[in-house]
This record gives sequence, C-alpha cells and structure tokens, in this order.
Amino acid sequence: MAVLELPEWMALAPALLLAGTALVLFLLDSINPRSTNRTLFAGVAVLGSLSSLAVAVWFTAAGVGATGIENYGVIDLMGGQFIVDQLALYFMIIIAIVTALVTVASHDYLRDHTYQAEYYSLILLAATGMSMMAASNSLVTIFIALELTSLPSYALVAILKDNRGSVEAGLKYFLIGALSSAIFVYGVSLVYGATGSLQLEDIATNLDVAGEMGGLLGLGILMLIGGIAFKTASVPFHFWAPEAYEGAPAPISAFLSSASKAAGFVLAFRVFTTAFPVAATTEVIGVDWTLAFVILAIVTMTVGNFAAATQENVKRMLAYSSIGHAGYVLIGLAALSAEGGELVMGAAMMHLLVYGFMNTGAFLFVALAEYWGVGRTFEDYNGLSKQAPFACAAMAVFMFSLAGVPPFGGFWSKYLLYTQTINAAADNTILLVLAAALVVNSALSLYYYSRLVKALWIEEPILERDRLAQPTGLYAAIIAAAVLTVVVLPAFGPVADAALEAAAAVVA
Amino acid sequence: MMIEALIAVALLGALVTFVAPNRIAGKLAFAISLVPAALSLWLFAAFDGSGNALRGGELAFESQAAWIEIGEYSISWFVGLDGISLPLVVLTTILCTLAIVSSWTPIDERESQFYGLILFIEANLIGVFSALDFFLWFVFWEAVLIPMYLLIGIWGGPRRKYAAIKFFVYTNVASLVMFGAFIALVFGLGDSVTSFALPEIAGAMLDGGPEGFFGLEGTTLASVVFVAMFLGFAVKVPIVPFHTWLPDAHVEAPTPASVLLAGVLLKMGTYALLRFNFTMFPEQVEMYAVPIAAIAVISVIYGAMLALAQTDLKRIVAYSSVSSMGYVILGLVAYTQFGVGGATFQMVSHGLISGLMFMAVGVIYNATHTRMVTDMSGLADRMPIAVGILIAGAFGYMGLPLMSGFYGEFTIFFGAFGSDLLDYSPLFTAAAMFGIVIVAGYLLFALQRTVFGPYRLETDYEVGRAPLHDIAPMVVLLGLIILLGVAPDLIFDMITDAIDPIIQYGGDL
Amino acid sequence: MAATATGPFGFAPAIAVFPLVAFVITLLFGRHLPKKGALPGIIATAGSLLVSLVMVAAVAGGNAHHTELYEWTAGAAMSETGAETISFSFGVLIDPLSALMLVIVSTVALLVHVFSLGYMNAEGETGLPRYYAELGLFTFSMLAFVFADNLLMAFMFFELVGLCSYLLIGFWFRTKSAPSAAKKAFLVTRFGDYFFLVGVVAIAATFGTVGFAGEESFVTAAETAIDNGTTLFGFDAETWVTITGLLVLGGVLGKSAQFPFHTWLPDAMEGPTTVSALIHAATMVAAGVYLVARMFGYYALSPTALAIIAFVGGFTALFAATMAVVKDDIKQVLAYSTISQYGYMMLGLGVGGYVAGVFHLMNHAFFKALLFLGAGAVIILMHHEQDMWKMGGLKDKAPVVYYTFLAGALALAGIVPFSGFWSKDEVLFDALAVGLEQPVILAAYAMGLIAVFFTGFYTFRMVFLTFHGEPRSETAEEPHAVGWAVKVPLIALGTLAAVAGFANLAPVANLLGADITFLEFWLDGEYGYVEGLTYHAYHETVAFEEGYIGSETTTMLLSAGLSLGLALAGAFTAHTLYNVPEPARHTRKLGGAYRVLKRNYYQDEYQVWLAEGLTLPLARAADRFDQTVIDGVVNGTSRISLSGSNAVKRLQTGIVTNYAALLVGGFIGLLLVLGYIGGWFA
Amino acid sequence: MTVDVQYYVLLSMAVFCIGLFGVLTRRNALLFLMSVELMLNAANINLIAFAFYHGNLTGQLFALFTMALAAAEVAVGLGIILVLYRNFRDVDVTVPTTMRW
Repeated sequence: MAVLELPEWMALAPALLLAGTALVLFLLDSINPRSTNRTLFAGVAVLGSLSSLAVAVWFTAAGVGATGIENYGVIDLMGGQFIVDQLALYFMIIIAIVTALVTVASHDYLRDHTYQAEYYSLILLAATGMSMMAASNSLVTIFIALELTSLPSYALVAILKDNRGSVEAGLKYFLIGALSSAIFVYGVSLVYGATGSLQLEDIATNLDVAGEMGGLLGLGILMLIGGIAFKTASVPFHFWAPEAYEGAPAPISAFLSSASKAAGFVLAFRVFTTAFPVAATTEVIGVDWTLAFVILAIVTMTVGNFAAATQENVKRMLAYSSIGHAGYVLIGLAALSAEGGELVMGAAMMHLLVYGFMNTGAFLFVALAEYWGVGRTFEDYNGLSKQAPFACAAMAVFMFSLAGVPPFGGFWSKYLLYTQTINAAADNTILLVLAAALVVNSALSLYYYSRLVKALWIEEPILERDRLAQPTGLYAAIIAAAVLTVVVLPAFGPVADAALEAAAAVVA
Repeated sequence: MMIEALIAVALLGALVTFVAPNRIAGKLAFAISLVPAALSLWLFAAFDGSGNALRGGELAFESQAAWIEIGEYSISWFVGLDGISLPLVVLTTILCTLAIVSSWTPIDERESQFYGLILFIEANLIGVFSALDFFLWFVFWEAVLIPMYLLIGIWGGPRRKYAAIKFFVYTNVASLVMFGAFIALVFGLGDSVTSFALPEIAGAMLDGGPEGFFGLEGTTLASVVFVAMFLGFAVKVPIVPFHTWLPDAHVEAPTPASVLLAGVLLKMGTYALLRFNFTMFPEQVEMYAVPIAAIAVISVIYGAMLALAQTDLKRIVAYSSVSSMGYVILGLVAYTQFGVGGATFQMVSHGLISGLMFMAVGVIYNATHTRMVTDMSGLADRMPIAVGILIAGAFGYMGLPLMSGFYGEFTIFFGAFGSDLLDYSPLFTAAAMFGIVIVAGYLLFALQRTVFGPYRLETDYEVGRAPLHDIAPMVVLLGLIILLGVAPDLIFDMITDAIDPIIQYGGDL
Repeated sequence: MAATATGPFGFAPAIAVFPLVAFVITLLFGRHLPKKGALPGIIATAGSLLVSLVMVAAVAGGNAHHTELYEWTAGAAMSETGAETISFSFGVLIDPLSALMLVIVSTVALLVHVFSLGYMNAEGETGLPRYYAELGLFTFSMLAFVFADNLLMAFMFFELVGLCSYLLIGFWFRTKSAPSAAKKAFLVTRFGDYFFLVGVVAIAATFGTVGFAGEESFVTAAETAIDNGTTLFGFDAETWVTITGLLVLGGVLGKSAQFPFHTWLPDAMEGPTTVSALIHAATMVAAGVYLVARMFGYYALSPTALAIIAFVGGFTALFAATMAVVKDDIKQVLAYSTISQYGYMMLGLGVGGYVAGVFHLMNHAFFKALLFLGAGAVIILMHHEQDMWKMGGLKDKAPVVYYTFLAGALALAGIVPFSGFWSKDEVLFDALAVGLEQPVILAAYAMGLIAVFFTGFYTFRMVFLTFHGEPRSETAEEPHAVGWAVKVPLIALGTLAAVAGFANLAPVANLLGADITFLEFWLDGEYGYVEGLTYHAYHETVAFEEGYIGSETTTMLLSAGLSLGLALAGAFTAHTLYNVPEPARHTRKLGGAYRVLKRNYYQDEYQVWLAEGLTLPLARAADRFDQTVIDGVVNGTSRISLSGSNAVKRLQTGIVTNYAALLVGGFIGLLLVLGYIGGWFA
Repeated sequence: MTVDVQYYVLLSMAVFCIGLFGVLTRRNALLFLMSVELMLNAANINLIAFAFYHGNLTGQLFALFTMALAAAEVAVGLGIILVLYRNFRDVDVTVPTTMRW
C-alpha cells in the first residue's frame, strides 16, 4: 500500500492540507486584496477540506493506526508530541466533512461580504487547529492546537463587524474563552507539577510518583476538564454557546457547534484515557474522575434540553439543543470506568459523526433562512414548506434525526448510546441515572424539535412572502447533509466499526 | 426477498408520489399501492410457513443479512413471516389501498405529500409486522410516528397541532421505556445471546432466562422488564389509563389517517404484546395474569362507557376501539389456543371493522360537514347506501354473527372462559362480555339520532349521495368482514398454527 | 333412529337458502322487479313451505335427520369434562319438533308475504324493496335457527333474527317513534342475549360441545357429569347446569318478551302490522320458547331451572293480561296478549309439559298471526287508524275480516273447540298436576288460571269495540276496501285457528281412551325421532312427580272446566260492558289501578331510568373523570416541564460577568464534591 | 538558598485568585483582559517553578509558548474590543445584552 512510501510526517497530511489551503488563501488575498471573487475562495477552501477528507479516509482505509499484520500501527511524531491513530483519523474525517459543508454553504451566505479571503482562511485555520487537536498527544501541542482553534473562532464569530449581535457574541465567546483557557493552562501547570511531564503517556507512567501531590493533580485534572468543557460547550462552561451560536453567522455556528465540539471531545477522549487511566488515577487522587463527567453529563443534557424547549428563536433553540447533545456525548466519558465503557465511548463517537451531518445541516438551514431574510423566530418560519418544500423536508430530516427518530442516522447513534449505557450500567449502577436522564431529555427534545417541524410544515404563514431564491451552494450543502443523514442509517455498519476501533485505539 | 420487494415498492412509491404533481398524486398512489396489495395477497396464497417465528417455526419468505456489529452483539436485517404476521401484513396493504381511495374526496390540498406519507407509513407498517430483529423492528416501529404526526398535523381538524404533538411525544416516550427494558433484558441474558434476533432471545428466555442484571435476580429482572414493556406497549394499544392520546388523535386526524390509525397502528401494540410479552415471558404472564385481565376488563367497560358519553361520531368510534382492544388483551392473557388465536383474529377483524366505520363516518362528514350526533337527523333519507353500510359496520362492531367481529369476540370469550392460567377466568370473561351490551347501546343511540328520524340538517348546500369511489372501499371492507365471519378458518388456521408453540409453555394445550 | 342425509333430507338446507336468495335478489334488483320485490319472497317462502312439508312427511315416514353441513371453526380447548378439542359447526337437525316448527314458520311467512301485497303495496309505501329484502333475511335466519343442530348456531341466527326485527320495526325510519322502538327492542333483547352468550360460552367451555343431539351433545355430557358427580368450575354438576341453563334462559326471556324483558314488544308495534304478525307474534318471539323446547333435555336436568321457568311464565301470563285490559290501540292489546300467551307456553314447558308447551306454541302461532293480520285488515279499513274507540260496527262492512278475526279471538280466549282452548287447557292441567306437589308451581298455575279470565275479557273487549256497536268515526262509516291478498291469508289462518286444536285432544282422548293425541305421538317418537329428544325421554329426566285430585280424569275435567268457565266469564263481562251501541270507557271503575295498568306497572319507566337516568350520567361522569384526571395528568406533565424550561433558561442573563461568576461557581461546586470525596482538603 | 516549591505554588495560586477576582468584578473589557493575563502568568509561575523542581525544561518551554499565545489572544481580544466600542460606544462588558434567555 502506498502509505509506506510516504515520510512519517505525512501522517499529519489531513491537518497540513488544511493549513496549506489557509496559506494559499492568504496568498491569493495578498495578490489581489480587493478581490471578492467568492467562487474562487470558496472553491479553494472546499477543495482543501475535501482533499483533507479524502486523505483521512484513505489513511483509515489503508489501515494507518489500525493494529494487525497488514496494517501500519500507530504512527507517532516528534517524540510522541503528535500521534496518528484511528481516533485521530476518525475525528479528522468529521472535521473535514463539516468544514467542507460549511465552506460550500458560505459561498452564498457571504455573497455581499468584503473580507472573503480572511473568512475562509480563518475557517481553515480553525479547522487545522481542530485536526491538530485530534492528533496532538501532549499537553503542549494540545494547548497550542486549542488556541489555534479558538483565536480564529473568536474572529469568525465577530466577523460581521457592524452587526451588534455578532460583536456581542464575539465578545462573550472571547471573554469566556480566555477565562477557560487560563483555567486550562493553570490545570496543565498543576498536572505538570504533579507528574513532571506533559506528554500524555509519560504522565500516565509518572502518576505513581505524584503520590503526595494527589490534591494538586486532582485540581489540575478538574481544570483540564474545565478547559475541555469550554470547547465542548458543557455546563458550567457553556454560557458562551447560546449567544455565540445565535449571534455568529449561521455557517460559523454550524462550524463551531459541530466541528469545534467534536474536536473538544477528541481531546477529552485522548487525554483522559491516555494520561489518566481511571484505576491508576483513582489511587492517586482518591476519587474516580468519571464521577465529574457523570455530574456534568446529567446537568448539561438537562440544562440544554430544558432551556431549548421554550425558545422562540430557532437558532438559539439549536444552540441549546447542541448543549444538550454535548451532554449525551459526555456519557461516553462518564461510563469509562465501567466495564464496556469503550463501547459507550464508541457510541458517543458515532453520535459525534452523525451529529456532524445533522446539526450542521440544521444550522445551514438557518443560514438559508437568514439568506432569505424571513426572520429568526418559529413564527417567522411558519409555512415555509409551501415555498421551499425540499429545504424544509431536509430540515424535517435534521430535526427528526436530532430527536433520534428513525429512519435517520440520529436514531442509531442515540439509541446505541442508550443501549451501551444500559449495558455499562450493569457494572456501574449510577449510569442508570444517566440512562433515565437520557430518556427524559430526549422526550423533551422530541417536543421542541417537532415544534420546528410543526412551524415549517403545519402552520400557515403569518404574512405573505414573495418567492424565495434557491442559492445553489446552500441548497447543495443542505441537501448533501440531509442525504448523508438518511443514508447513514442503512450504511451504519462501517461507521460503527470505525468508531469502535477508534475507541479501542485509546482505551487499552 | 418478497418482503423487501413489498417494502421497497412502497418506499419508492412514496418518493415518486412526493414529487408528483398534486392532481395525479391520488390516482398514482392508488396505482402504486395496488402492487403491494397484490404482492401480499400472493404471499398469502404462497404462504409455506409453519409454527411460530420466535419458537423455531418454519418462516416464510425469510431473509437475513448482517448489518451492524457492536461489541459481542450483532444487529441484522432479519425479516420473515409466520401465521401471526402474515394476516396483519395483508390487512395493512389492503387497508392502505382502500384508505388512499377513500381520501380522494376529503383531501384537497398538498395531495402529493399526503399520499407520499401514506405510502411511507405503509412501508413501515409492513416492516413492523415482518421484522424479526429487535433493532430493525424498532426502526420501523418508530418510523411510523413521523408520517402519522404529519398526517394528523397537516390535514387534521382544528386541534390538530395539539393532537399531533401529544400522539408523537406520548407514544415515543412509551417506546423509550420499552426499549430500555428490553435492552436490559438482552444484556441480562448474558453470553447466551450474541445478537438482537428475536428468535434467539426468545429461545434464551426459555432455557434459563436472564442471569440477572444490575444487582437484580434473574427472575426479578424478567418481571421488571415484563412490566416495563407491558406499560410501553399499553400506550400504543392503548390500554386504560394510557389511552387519552387516542381520542384526540382520532378526532383530529383526517379520515384516511384515522382508518390507518385504528386499523393498523393500534394493532402494532397488541402485536408487539403478543410477540414480546406473551411469547417470551410465559412465567410472568402467569404471574401477572389477574391484574392484566383486570386492566383488560376495565378497558372494555370504561372505554365503552366513555363512548356512551360522546356526541362526536369519530370520538364514539375512537373510544370503542379502546374497548375492543380490551377484548384482545383478555384473549391474550387467557393463554389458550382460542384466546390468543381469537385475539390475533380480532386484531385483523377490528382493523377491518373500525376502518369501515371511520370511512363511513368520513363519507357522512364529507356530505354534511359535521360529525356531531346532535347536529344531524334522518340522513338515511339522503344517502341511503352510505348509511346502510354505516349500519352494517355498526352491527359488525356489535359482534353480529356471520361478521368477523363476532368470531373474534366469541373465540376470545370462549378461550378466556375456560382458561386454566387465569384465575376467576369465568368472572373476568362474563364481566368483559358485558361490553357487547354497552357497545350496542351507544352505537344504536348514535344511529337513531343521526341516520334515522325526520331529515333535519341546517346546511346551505345539498346533501346528496356519496360518489362511487367513496362507497367502493367500504363495500370491499364489508365483503371482507362477512367473508371472514363466515369462513374464519381462512386465517384462523394459520394463526393457531403459529399460536400453539407459544402457549405450550404455561398455557393449556 | 336418525337416518343420515339420504333421500328428501338432502334438501333440508334449501328451506333456509330459498329466502336467502330472495333476500339477495331483492336487495340488488328489488326496485326493478314487479311488485317491488314481493314476488321473490313469495316464491321463496312457498318453496320453503313445500320443502318443510316434505320434511314432515319424511319424519312421519319414520326418519329423522342430523348432519353437519359446514365446520365453522375447530381447535384445541381443554373442557371441564375432559374433552381435548372442540368444533363449532353449522348443521341440520330435522326431528319432529323442528319439522313442525319449520312448517309453522314457513306457512306464516308465506301468508304474511301475500298479505303484504295488500297491506304494503296497495298503500303505495316507499322503500318496499328494503321491506321485502329484510323479510327475506328474516325468514332465512328464522328457518336456519329452527333447524340449527347446536347451541352456537342457534345463537348466531337468534342474533340475526334480532337484527331483522330491529330493521323491520324501524322500517318507517322517518318517524321519530319507530327508530326509538327499534332501538329499544334490540337493546332489551340484547341484554337478554348477553346472558345467553355467557351461557353458550360456559356450556362450550364446560362440556367441550354445543351440539343439541346425539352422543356428543352437551345434554348427554351434562347427564353423565351429574351421574358421576363431577365438579364443574367449582360447583357440583347440577348447580352448574342450573346456572348455565338460567344464563341461556336470559336470551329466551328477552326474545319471548317474558318479564322483566317484555317491555320492548308493545313498542315493537311501531313496525308495519305485517311485521308484527310475522315476527312479533308468530315466529321470532316464539324463538325463545322454541329454544327451551329444543334443549328441553338440558333443563329437564335441573328442577330449579324448570320451576323458575314455570313461575316466570305464569307470572308473565297474568301480568301482561292485566295490562292488555286497558289498552285502546288494537295492536297494543294484541301485543300484551302475545306476551301473556308466551307466558303460558313457558309455564307449560316449566312444569315438564313439553307437548303442551309446543302445542300451544303451534296454535298461538296461527291464531295470533291471524289476529294481527286481521288487525292489519282493520287498519286498512280504517285508513291507518288504530284506536279502537274510533272504530265500531265494522262487522257488517267487512264480514270476512270479522269472522276470521272472531275465530282468532275465540282461539285466543280459549273457548271450546277452538285451538287455543285445547292447548291452554293442557298447559294448565300439567301445571296443576305438578302444582299439587310443588307449591311454587301451584302459585304459577294460579296466576295462569286468573289470567284466563283477563284474556277472555280483553279479547272480547277488543272484538266488540272494533266490530260491534255503531261506527264511532266517519272512516268507520265507509271503510276502505280490502283485496284478495288480504282475505286469502285471513281465511287460511282462520281455518287453522279453528281446527289446529284437534292435533292433540288430550282430554277427549282421556275420556274416550282413544289414541287421538297425535301431536304427543309425533313428539314422542312414534314416527321418526332422534335419540334422547323425545317426550318420554324428557319425562323420565324431569324430577317432578305429579299429583291428582281424585283421579287423573277428574283433575283434567276440573281444570278444563275451570279455565273454560273463567274464559267465558271474561268474555261475558266484556259483552255486558262493551257490546252495546255506544260503549263507554269504564276506567273509572278501576280507580287507581287504572293509572298503574295504563303505565304498564311503570316497567318502561324504570328501564328507561336504568338507561338514561343511571347509565348515561355514569358515562358522563366517567368522561369528565377521563378529561380532567387522566388526561390532566398527561397535560400536567408537559405543562410542568415547560415551566421548568422557562426557569432554566433564565440562567442565561445575558451579562457576561454573571456568566463568569456562574462558571466559577459551578467549577468550585464540582471541585468541592470531588475534593470532598477524594479527600484533597485533608 | 532555595525556596520550597509549595511557596511558589501558593504565590501562583494567589496571583491566579487575584486574576479571577478581577475577572469577576471588573466591568471594563481591558481590565478583564488584564485579569486573564494575570491568571495565565500564575500558570507560568507554576510551570517554571515545577520545571526547576523536576529538573526538566519542559515546563519552561511551555511557559514560553503560553506567553506567545497570551499575546496572540490579547491581539484578537483588542480587535474584538475595538469593534465592541464601535458598536456599543462603550467597553463595558456588561452593556451588550441584546441576547439573553
């Protein structure tokens, strides 16, 4: 297989391709700063993200990171600062897909926007950071990748400089982000203090020497959790999310709520499985850290779903729902200490993948609505299906899929998560509470998701609208996302395998 | 691959219809729906299965393909028919075709979407009755909700939004509970099962049952799961006191949706009860026989009493469905060949009869634009044929001999009366049987007020005879009802053949 | 012994099939046929009559017939008596009883069809195809019920007959009263049928068979069970037989309009008079009594059941007769007399007088059909006026009607030598004979005896008011003419009413010692019969012993004289009161009793109250409970969660420093929890 | 003479808490930023102290990265504060509350 001939650093190709594309965009911009040739920029960005996707898929197929005779095993670079395994590739794929969808959609969304190139290059830089997060294997690289993701995101959220909403969103995102990263870094310093290392495997090996500094280490771990909770928009670090998602341009909301969340979770998965194996850590800090995630999961899904239930603004509802979904995924970490935990984590990863389609699609529909200028609330959406049946059908697909109703991809990920949680509950009964919370919340989510479907399909329009345009890019992205969401149901086998292998890669 | 063909035709048909222009959608959907109907009839003719699908019976048209591997467990595409599911599949395809025809008159906006959804629901219903892998079954089971939600919501009556969301959320919560319980059971069974294929699980339940799960004894777990699943299905059936979504949904839903709702969707619940609770848990059935029978009797009497208090024809029929489903539960818990067989027969029979009733009410509504018993009088004067059929349907509902309803009820009563498993079975049976008096009461009251007496209806338009394409489906249904009433063994033989393996354990055979 | 389907018996099903075909034809093409579809019915019933007569001949030829036509369903069912499987089927049982009944039914049906030509067609009714189709369906169900060979089949056609009764009573559905009467009729009988169905299910579940005849009949099974002292459903066999028997009796009381289920019959007179004649006098109402006779062997096993039957019968006879006294509507009088007469039959059967009961059933079928058709004729004469006080003096205007009606009246009143006398007398004699040993039966007998007086009275009150005296309205002055279609059936039935009694001249036979009790022989298996279904077979099982005053003959003469005397007394009273040019109402003489009688002892009131005063409010209460409590819980849940949602989203104040604070606060909370568990602060 | 590591930790914690206090109390965006810088530097103190304690350079190296990133963060932050001022005519972080609940 051709992977052999490549030099090792090429293993990071998916991330590097994204970075390269970003630079190309800068170059193009510096050649002609006045240019607003959006087709060119968007095209380049899409090309870049797609190529990164292709490479990542090719690596996975080729068996990079997979163990076994004809596979190439895990590739680690720079003395273990980076590592490319199934987990990394899996998330690189998610990120690349979301980036592609978002960039395609942005083509129309940004039609009369002056800073085309910056926009796309920022997106791609953020994407690069996320891919790096997926691959980074030491707290240093993790922190750098984190910031590489965050800083462009701040700018992107606030990119509509004359739109108060966008600016306010940017501000809040930035302030909370800065605070969280400060906490994260302090946590890093504490962990370093306790173990004397920043490289994840070494941390794990040095845990025993950290004996007397158990408290410090515990505090450090907690602070790391905080930093990650910020990225994944989990309670109590979620406060930025509703505003940021609501204020930001819709494609950016899609990007952050899907890709950025996924990246945050890959960090969590890697750090907490590699650096702090439950048993060993528990000996040192005297408490099973999964407990923290149990609490976070329950609180997060409850806050997210309940707050979403009575929103009037569609985008904000989606924002809260994405918090709720963060709560679902957190179960993957909460169950780690239990037997069969890797399956739960695998299910969580599946959910992140499917979520990548359906949530992105949902936000892109909001982008379409903003493009039409029909308004932001449920009432404004009333009866859209009369004018745009296909887009609305796609939106219905996203909503039902988010609610976990078959025949859409969301069903599998959600119910497999549910299933595996129950399975793990055999070993750790507290997870039953999680399962119960899952039931209650998904019932509630059903209510507000179907509320949007009701607005689109059942309600009569309040005021007469004239014909609605059909922007190619947005439509393409939305339909693509919808098709993926539907197709992934019958074709869920490979997804499940990939996710489970990815989980197996870190949970040894 | 026949079943796949059935489902595929319906699904593709749904897509085609969805994009077809509105004016041809109805006819197109009808043409498409004829294919599954014909196919299913062919399946009926060519049926070569024997025994029960979950008890190692000989499956007809079986096909299985690996789908998803998760942990040690494998999920697969696994479909097949036995004597219980085949009649229900045929019922589904036929009712869908007739429902499509019966909606030509009432549905006058967004036709293509409407008929697309009907075909979509048909595909899923076929799936529900033929799937033999838990996850596959659950996919179809849940997927039915979406089209029904939209059918009620878009084409429904004034309170349609409330009804639609209520139906959607209520039934879905029930499914979640049931799902969790069953999953716990599967994991509780331990290494003896490695897939979610129902036959395997049923087999494992027989030899040994669950080893226990999160600290519960095996038998305790089984009981907990049994109860949880029973509650989950009770909402779908529905059984008192989980029935309140039904009247709302029925009253608001457009006629064809009501036909499918009462005709097939309610049967999903009883079918699932039979497949899961009453097949996999013989011991628990015996343990909980008396309470379940009590609930059944309450459903019968209470539902009938509620129907007696209604003045909206659709509400009357809706509540009487609750009542009829009570009979089915009684038959199931009797756990005798006639009891369970009669219950299964009653599923089909009630599907036909309630479908007929809703169609007749719909036809009257099309003509009079009202369903209120108090608003109309002497309709027989203006629309004799439709009214004649309505009366026939009503008597079918009352269990008139030589119509399928009587056979279903009689066999249930007979099977329940002599049941060894159920204590005080004669008392329960006699109590439930009193339903046949109340049902006569409210139906005859309704008939007397609406179709008889001097013609009186405040309308500014002419109330005339119903068009042929409204009458035809009802005639077909009536024919089937009488056919099954005179020659029940057409399906009863295959049903009992599939029932016997179930009731060998615990039941008396 | 029973010969299997050979020779003429092969045609037995045709008896029922003819009317069924007529029903289908009339239903589909009725409006295109001449006479609005009357002809198919007439032809079919004629055919049925013919075949029935063939059956009688065949039975007389010493054969009987019992065969299964079609197995409805079969399956495994463990019965109390150990049968492993059960089969429900449709079969034909032609024995003396059913053959006789077939003839009766098809005769009356034929005559009524003919009469309808004069009664319905001539009056230019609309919806006649419906009328004739329903008549056909009725005839089919009734005949099939008669030759049913098992209890379930009997029940099924019993129900179908009820349906037809409902439809025919409601024939004039554009009126308000007819539909309500139809509903009442069906509901009341349905209430009885509920018990009947429970009985059927119980018998099937107990004995594993529902057959009437042969070795595998439930009667035989019950006998063996009692002999072996088996316990059935926790009762000893005889008690259980009594219980099930009484359950089935519920259906009988409903259909035969016995107390307390008699209330529907008078209302049923809302239907066309022809229908009243066919269904609510001669045939359907007889179905109940016929059923008792059909499964008499079963009741014979339980003296209790028999005693109850007898008592209810006697009571109903008197009860209804008293009510008939004060009715002004000619059809109402007949309706109550019908109830009363069926009381006699029940009395007869209840005391083990199988022959007597059947005998009276036969006679009554003829003379009551006659009376109703006569009434129909009168109603034609009177341009659909039914109030007897508006009639009078029709004697001379319509002699045929008068004399035939008179024949019927004499039969009804039980005046020698008309048919009614013989059968009623035999019933009363049997009752007396048993009564002398059984006080309960004696009471029943007494009531039956008193009823004879009232019967005589109201019968002749009716005759006098209708035909004698001066016309009391101008329609009575020049009545509408009646055609042959009316007269022929009247004459035919009139003759029958007069002579039918000679089928069983028991007293005469006893006096002369001549073997002229033909009916008894007929039912006793002198000719063809089916094992176990014969008079003496029953007589052996019945546990009553009989006592006599002096010798049997004296007793017989005594009771005969007594009843005849009372009948004549009643007739005479009527004569004195009403057979005058200008009869007046004598209600004042009755005083308070009058209102009670007029209101039918408030029977309807309490039953209506049960339905509308009790059940309906109960239902409404249940509905309110359902809407508020049960549904309230559902909606309440959602309302609570939504308000919770409103609370939760207030967390998001929009002020970023609050966010920071909450964030830190949450973090510290987490820290405290884990730190406390982990003991970091130690 | 050497100072025990825990004193450094105490110092850094103190600085961190001061920064946190600032974050929670300051309404001026710039002061908010500075407070965050304080917290970051508290981390740096830790890192260097522990690097000395453990005798490896990883910590110091990481401290350098942190400073660089802090600078970048401030740059972006200032940009945002700029547009904030342009839109709200104020740099008070509690002013922008158009989106809530």
